[in-house]
Amino acid sequence: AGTDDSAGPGGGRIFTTIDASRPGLDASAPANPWNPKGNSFLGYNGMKLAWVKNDLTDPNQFYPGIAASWDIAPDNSSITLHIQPDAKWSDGKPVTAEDVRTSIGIAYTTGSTAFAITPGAAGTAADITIVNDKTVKITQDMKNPSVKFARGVLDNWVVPAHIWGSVLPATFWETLKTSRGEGAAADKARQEILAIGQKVLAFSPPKDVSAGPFTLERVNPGEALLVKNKYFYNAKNVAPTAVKFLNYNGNEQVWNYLSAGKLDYSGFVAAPTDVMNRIKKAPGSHVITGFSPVAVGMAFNQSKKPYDNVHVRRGLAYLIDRAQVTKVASPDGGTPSLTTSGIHQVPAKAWIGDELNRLDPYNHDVAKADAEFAEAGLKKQNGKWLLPDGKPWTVTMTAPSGFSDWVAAQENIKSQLIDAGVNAQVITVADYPVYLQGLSDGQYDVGFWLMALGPAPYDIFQRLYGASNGWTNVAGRVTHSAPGKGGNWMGGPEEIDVKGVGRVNPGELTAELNSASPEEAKPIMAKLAMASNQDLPAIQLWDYVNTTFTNTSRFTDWPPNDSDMLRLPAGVWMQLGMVKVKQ
Amino acid sequence: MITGTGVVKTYKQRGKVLGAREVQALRGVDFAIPKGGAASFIGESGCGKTTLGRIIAGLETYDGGEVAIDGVSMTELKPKQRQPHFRKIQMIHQDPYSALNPTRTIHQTLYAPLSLRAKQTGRPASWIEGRATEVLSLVGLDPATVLSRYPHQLSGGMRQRVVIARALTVDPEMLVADEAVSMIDVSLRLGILALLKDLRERLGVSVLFITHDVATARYIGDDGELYVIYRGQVVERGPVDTIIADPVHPYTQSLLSAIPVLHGLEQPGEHPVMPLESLNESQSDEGCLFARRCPFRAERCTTERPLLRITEAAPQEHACFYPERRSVIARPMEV
Amino acid sequence: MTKQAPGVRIDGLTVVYKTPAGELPAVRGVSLELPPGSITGIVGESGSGKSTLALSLLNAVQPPGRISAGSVDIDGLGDVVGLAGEQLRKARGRHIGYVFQAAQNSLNPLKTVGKQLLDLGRSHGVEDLRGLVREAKDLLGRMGLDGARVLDSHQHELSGGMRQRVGIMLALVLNAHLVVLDEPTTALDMITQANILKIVREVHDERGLTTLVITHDIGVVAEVADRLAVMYGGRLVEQGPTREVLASPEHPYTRGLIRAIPRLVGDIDEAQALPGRPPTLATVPKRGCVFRERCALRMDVCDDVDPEAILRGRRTVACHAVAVKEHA
Amino acid sequence: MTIIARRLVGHLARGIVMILVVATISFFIVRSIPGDPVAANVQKLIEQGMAPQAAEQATRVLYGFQPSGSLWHQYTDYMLGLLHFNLGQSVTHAGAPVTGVLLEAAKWTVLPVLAGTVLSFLVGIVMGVYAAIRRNGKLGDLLAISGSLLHGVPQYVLGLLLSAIFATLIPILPADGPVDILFDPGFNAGYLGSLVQHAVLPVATYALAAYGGWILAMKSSVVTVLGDDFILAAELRGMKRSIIFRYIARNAILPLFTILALSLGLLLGGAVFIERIFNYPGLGLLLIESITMRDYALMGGAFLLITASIIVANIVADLFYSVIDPRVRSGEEVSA
Amino acid sequence: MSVLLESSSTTAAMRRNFWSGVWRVMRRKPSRLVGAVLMVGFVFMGVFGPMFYPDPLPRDVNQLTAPPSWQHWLGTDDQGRDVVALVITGSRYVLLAALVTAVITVVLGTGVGLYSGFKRGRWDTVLMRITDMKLTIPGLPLLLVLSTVWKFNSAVQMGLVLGLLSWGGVARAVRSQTLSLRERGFIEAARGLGLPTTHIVGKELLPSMAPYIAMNMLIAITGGVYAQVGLFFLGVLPYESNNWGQMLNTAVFRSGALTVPSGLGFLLGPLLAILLLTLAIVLVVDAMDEIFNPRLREE
Ligand SMILES: Nc1ncnc2c1ncn2[C@@H]1O[C@H](COP(=O)(O)OP(=O)(O)OP(=O)(O)O)[C@@H](O)[C@H]1O
Ligand SMILES: Nc1ncnc2c1ncn2[C@@H]1O[C@H](COP(=O)(O)OP(=O)(O)OP(=O)(O)O)[C@@H](O)[C@H]1O
Ligand SMILES: [Mg+2]
Ligand SMILES: [Mg+2]
Ligand code: NI
Repeated sequence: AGTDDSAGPGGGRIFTTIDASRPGLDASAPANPWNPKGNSFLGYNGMKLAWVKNDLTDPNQFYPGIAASWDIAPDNSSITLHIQPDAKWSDGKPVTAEDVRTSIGIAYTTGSTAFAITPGAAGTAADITIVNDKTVKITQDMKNPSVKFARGVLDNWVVPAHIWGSVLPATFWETLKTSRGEGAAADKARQEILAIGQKVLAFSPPKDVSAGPFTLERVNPGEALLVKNKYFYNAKNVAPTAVKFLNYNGNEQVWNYLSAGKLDYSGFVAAPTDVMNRIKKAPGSHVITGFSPVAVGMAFNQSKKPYDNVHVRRGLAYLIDRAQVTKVASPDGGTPSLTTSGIHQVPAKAWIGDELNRLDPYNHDVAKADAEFAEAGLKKQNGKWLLPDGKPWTVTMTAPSGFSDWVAAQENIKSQLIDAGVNAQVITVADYPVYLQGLSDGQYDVGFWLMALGPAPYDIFQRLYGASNGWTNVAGRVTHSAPGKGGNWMGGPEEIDVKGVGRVNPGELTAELNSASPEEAKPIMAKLAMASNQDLPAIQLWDYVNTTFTNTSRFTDWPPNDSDMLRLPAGVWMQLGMVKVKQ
Repeated sequence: MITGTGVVKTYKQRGKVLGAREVQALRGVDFAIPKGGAASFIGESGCGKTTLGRIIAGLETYDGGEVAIDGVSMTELKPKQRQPHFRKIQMIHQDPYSALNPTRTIHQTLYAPLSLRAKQTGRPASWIEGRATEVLSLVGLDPATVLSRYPHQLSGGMRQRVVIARALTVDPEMLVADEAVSMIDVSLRLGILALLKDLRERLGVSVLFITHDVATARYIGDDGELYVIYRGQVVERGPVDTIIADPVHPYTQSLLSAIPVLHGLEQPGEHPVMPLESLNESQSDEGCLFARRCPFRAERCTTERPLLRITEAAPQEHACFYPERRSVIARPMEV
Repeated sequence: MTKQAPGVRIDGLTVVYKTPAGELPAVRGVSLELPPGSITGIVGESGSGKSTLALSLLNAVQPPGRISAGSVDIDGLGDVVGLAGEQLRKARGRHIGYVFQAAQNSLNPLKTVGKQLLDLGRSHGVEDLRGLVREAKDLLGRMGLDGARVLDSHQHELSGGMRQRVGIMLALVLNAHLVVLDEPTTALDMITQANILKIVREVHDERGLTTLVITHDIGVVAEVADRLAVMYGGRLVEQGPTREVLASPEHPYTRGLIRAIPRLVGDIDEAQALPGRPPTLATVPKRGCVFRERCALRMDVCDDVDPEAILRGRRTVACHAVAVKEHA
Repeated sequence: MTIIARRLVGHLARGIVMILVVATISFFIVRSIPGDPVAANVQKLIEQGMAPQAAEQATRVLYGFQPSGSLWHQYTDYMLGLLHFNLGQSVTHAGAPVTGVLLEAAKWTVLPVLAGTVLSFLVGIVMGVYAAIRRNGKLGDLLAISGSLLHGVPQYVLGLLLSAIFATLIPILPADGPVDILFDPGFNAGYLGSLVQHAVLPVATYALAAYGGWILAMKSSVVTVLGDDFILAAELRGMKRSIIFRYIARNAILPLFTILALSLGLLLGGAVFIERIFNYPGLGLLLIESITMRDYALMGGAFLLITASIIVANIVADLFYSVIDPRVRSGEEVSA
Repeated sequence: MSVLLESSSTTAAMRRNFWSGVWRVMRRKPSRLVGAVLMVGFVFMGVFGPMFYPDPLPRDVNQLTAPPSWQHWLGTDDQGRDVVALVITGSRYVLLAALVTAVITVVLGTGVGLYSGFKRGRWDTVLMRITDMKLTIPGLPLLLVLSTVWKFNSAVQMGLVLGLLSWGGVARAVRSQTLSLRERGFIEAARGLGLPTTHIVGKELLPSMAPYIAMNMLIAITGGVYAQVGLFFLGVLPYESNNWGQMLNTAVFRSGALTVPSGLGFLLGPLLAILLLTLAIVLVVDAMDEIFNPRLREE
């Protein structure tokens, strides 16, 4: 902000960045990683056991964090952690197994994938044992196992027990055990744990004590300053002496920072083409791209006519030029989806191999669209498509007004559809909470929906064949609720007759993925991909691209394109010894 | 005939918060103005003349006592029912500049009440135009030139005549003229006074004239009654000329003494009376209201309030324990 | 300290106002002499130019008006029309006291009278401010007020009569010997008016002033003034010793005016209103006698020739008819 | 003095009633907001890769800060809390008391608003006097028209223009928060300088937006006072120009002080745009954030604080008026 | 009858006088003429503007957020549509909502103010308390909070809500005008003559306040425009049709108009529209001020 960035504490290099996952710094928030506004910055002063690699298909690939190494049982039933031997807190105390156990206890109170007290959750831990001062073993509850167990364990914060221990009452572990049972006592125990969770969220350590490469020095509503932790185990390889986080409330501010060359690094922030070009023109500016395991789809409420008819959905798929949509809405943050298989195009090959080529790509083709519409019984009159009963048909798309790329995409689709004789309109709703409520209340005909969440195969398809489409998986048992009930707003059929496969229940298939090994998963993924591409519960529009902004004016040695650490923040890169001061 | 007995009016001035101040504007006033008669209220500023006039014209409510029009008591009637009675009494405002709506022509100004009147009396609409010309002629204006004008195109005297004409549209039995000439050029004042007197004589309209200039009161009619009002109380009441010639209340005497003497034409009265202090609303209400300012006050005056009555001292009613005739007014010089 | 009451000679004074219809005279060719130590009264109806004339005495005609011709020669000051800037400012207040037409509102509502008195003193470089305050209290006391209390009051705490007396005090406290009172009693009731007039008379005598009283009420002039001047349509139509003018008015307007005053005694029908209405700035005839429209003695010459003011003994009259009678 | 005290008591009583009413209104409005923040948070966590059940638990912990129970019960709790200045717990600022979050934000709103208002008030008043004196000239006309235009143009238009010019086209001024973190907070030149530098754009916008109103108000006030008799009277008494000027100024500014206090209150509410455009972390930004995050307690609190400050500004304005205007002081009604 | 005739002909003459007075006022400062022309332009734009363009507007996917050019005077938006066309087609929503706002503001404000000032007494107190309350609650924050509850689906609804929120000022002003007119003798005289309340209010009070109300209406229109454009700009409101505020929002927060000069045209479009509208109304109000000024009537 207008001052010489090289002058600062220690006189060394200050690394300037933003926290791309959270807009709006809160000067009064504690250095507490569980607090949603907490001034704990992932990879800088917020340390995790390990750092998840951005793998195309394997969710259990990590870079070491507090855990230097780990042994995962072949059946995923347990994981043994080995703490970095030299790891120390920023007050000089060593990081011990007790710290890890306390952190896991805290994770239980606030809920995390491996440490949840909700009965029936998949892939949760059953037991934590301290093997020795630097080793901890965690076993999975095999009643409802998940292939993501190791990830659920390693992807957790670690905080010093000597500071945070007080938030857990002495009887905590007893209570936890009780909560695993059934009946009133368990309910009460769970309530108690939730109450502790609230205390955890509000807990404010008097001073930030971190095992990460930096600790929080001070923060004001505009910026946060972190200084190097000299006790960090790899401190000598951490180049910056301090890190400055800039506040932002909207993307446009990040664009301004980037095009002024202010940021040394920023995570993905969507930007229109012109802005992107300007950012690229800033001295030293670089854009690194890589895999981002998300896609966006245009999802249908199949309880509403005519979207219950698969030919209507297919006709729309043929009509929409996805390349154009992507160009307008997310030119640098996405690539048009190749198929609408429900899988991101990058890992798709790895999952389903050559099957991919056999899927209909739904290339823009008006003739095919007309044929599909005709088959669905729609009628064309005066160049306008009408419903089978002759009533006018308007494709009404809804989006939350803050999601500008979705709105832009829908505007473009609207124009495309109108050009092709399908009346269309876009309605925005105030914000995401309203949007979600509207969706689950079945108010909208067509909405946008994130899908293909990688890398775990279950995550990929649960967006299409999970709770939103009627299937829930509690304690390993899959149940299906009728359209309009239990969060089922998509209202798809419970079974689909997939050409060349036969009738499948996609929800049950998806649930199987939860515990399937990669080899077991592949054929299931293929079936589901075919089912999605044929039945089209959603038209996959574009697959996101992870775009990272860096600047080489002050620091160099950034990861290359498609690196598997691109989705991790630069703080992690630094602790791993990357990122050097420019000579 | 309009009569009042013991009319009381108290203004509550609401303070912004808790404090409320009460102003006794009228403290039990009796009056009677016969059909075709005349009466004048005189008194210092703030003594309650306007308030009484407005009560008589039905524009203000009263808190006690009784007002009756042609024998009908107004107190028991609902506001809506009072209206037809009060129609008979029309007010002529002091300020002819604000008494006419600047956005309406004289024609429009007269048309509205006339059409109302036509409806009430079942006259045809054609009557209205004729009547408009008529009332204007009555007040000495030329209808042809005045009707289409806006008020700002008329002089003060003309406006006041229009105001009177407007009052005449509803066939009033009484006109209440509140300082009706004080804002009119000196040379024209007498014209308005003469007009009022003329209307009295020709139409039999009674006139209530409110003023602080005693001399003008004479010009409404020598058969008129004069009410001298002080702090909400009538202190002297009787035929105009009697009171002017022989006032007995010291307050009346002060008022008359204060009239400037036209040196060269007149010689001052022999015993002019000058009050001791100036009027102060917050003075105590005990005893005679005028006692503090009265040069002739005695012990009794500060403890007991004199009532309005006739004593052997004078033929007119007066509210003074020690009435005494004093020659206060200026007399024309004998040439 | 005591100065001689100054004499004032107004000569051929014309004051014009700029209006959309061009510059129109509100005061035209007025010549008037205020003898030292006298009280002169000017009467005239609304719009006849009285205030304008009064303001000219201080060279204080407000824009869009200006003095276009004539002079106002005051003893000890010279021709006021030629004064400007500091000289003029110092003359106001020090030499000429002015009591405002709407004296009711002539005080700063936010300051006490005392503070405004001090402001006045400082404006005129009075060093002995204590003395000034003493003088003010003295003056107020003589007018029947409690000086200390009044000086401590704000305008809204004073009654109309009190404000008027404060106005007079402020006009006199700097020892001015020429005092102009513009409508000193308008908006006051009879008793207060009588009081104020009495005070004016007394103060005038005590302090040896030259006083100019302006009013539309002949009664007021008759009560206090030694000399009387009658204005009509911006012209001075008649002037002379009060008693003489009242007893035998010569100008038809003066006569009409006196006849239009309601009287306490005598025959009611003797009083009569003047026909017609007073002119306004726009309707004042540009040529000829300003009064001719309402004049009973109108002659042909009145239409074209402005009657000159003719000195007759101690009186002047500007009327063709009177002149004719005189010569005849 | 007693009159001022009485006014104070009356105002306070009315102010408190008003605040209670507003609190009630805002409580019920906020409760009737559609959209399920709980579901939204669960979705968000799932989209970030958390297991659905874990996401539910995490959300439950987060929303445990929200009051529960029947609406009436919540309402009474809320009102009782209000008596202790307790506005509940924020969700986005998990567990932090709303009061604390608000106070932190309030200082960043109050400072620039105050600076901008005072600046525009001073400049506007001087220009207003000028416009009044020159009201028949070209310059006065120009001042008046530009004043009306500025008075008319909404804040965000000015803010956007200033931002486009000074932060984008010629980037000489920052638009990114209140102060540079590198400076130690405290009374040192660097910190204060940075504070001022960052405040330039928002303050300038406040000032520009308000300036038009001041010039117009001052002009008409001066014109009114100039027509008052006491000014001419003072002139005729030969008062010094400087004294007369003081008379005019004091009488003309007096009615503006009321507007000043009121506008301070209103500006607090209007801060939303400017803070959003210049990323100034004040109440307005907080309000928007609380709305998009469905942070009920925070939303209600921010709204209540803004309203309460307006009420307080009203009271202060009136009391101030009573102190400086002797007519009010002595109990006479003056229509301001 | 002759009198009637004469009176109506003089009314016509008065009217002619009025228009010539208007013309004189306009001519005295040419800027006012500009204001009037702009005003007419905006009305035309709101009423007929959208008819000149196809729905949907043509788009050029090769020119997204393009800078101004001969083809697109203010460039294009993020969908490749012409900004000028967007401003013109978007004006209908904005102006319609503002008009509804103004009408409601003025009707409600005048109604409440008149009633309160004319009836006095208890109702006056109650109404004024409510008005005070309304005036105290800050509009924008309330709108922000309300925006989460209400759906401003159409321009009319938008205007309705804004109108319901903004009548307080007018009510106060009209009340004080009514109170001061009440003190004028002619209202009292009308009451004394027994003229019905409808006459007094409709024929005596309202015409005297008409210019004032008209000016308030114009000012309320600008207020309506600002509020809704502001809300859309902040992005807290859903929208269904294109309008200036949503353009501003997209320009700033999506197209980077404050970051890249190429988007500046997109930003300037709605900004210019608002500025010109403000200017038009300021100038027209300035002219009205003089036209209805009694001083002028006296001439
Ligand atoms: N509306 C009112 N509210 C409160 N007090 C009032 C009101 N009207 C009159 N008063 C008070 O009642 C008293 C009598 O007033 P009123 O107007 O009747 O006097 P007046 O004799 O007509 O005086 P003036 O000669 O000045 O017209 C005064 O003290 C006045 O202050
Ligand atoms: N500022 C002005 N602009 C134009 N004309 C003016 C102005 N001031 C006064 N006049 C006109 O000059 C004439 C004389 O005004 P002046 O005030 O001297 O009259 P006056 O005799 O004092 O009347 P009044 O008794 O009403 O005070 C009037 O016709 C008046 O309309
Ligand atoms: Mg009266
Ligand atoms: Mg005068
Ligand atoms: Ni304003």
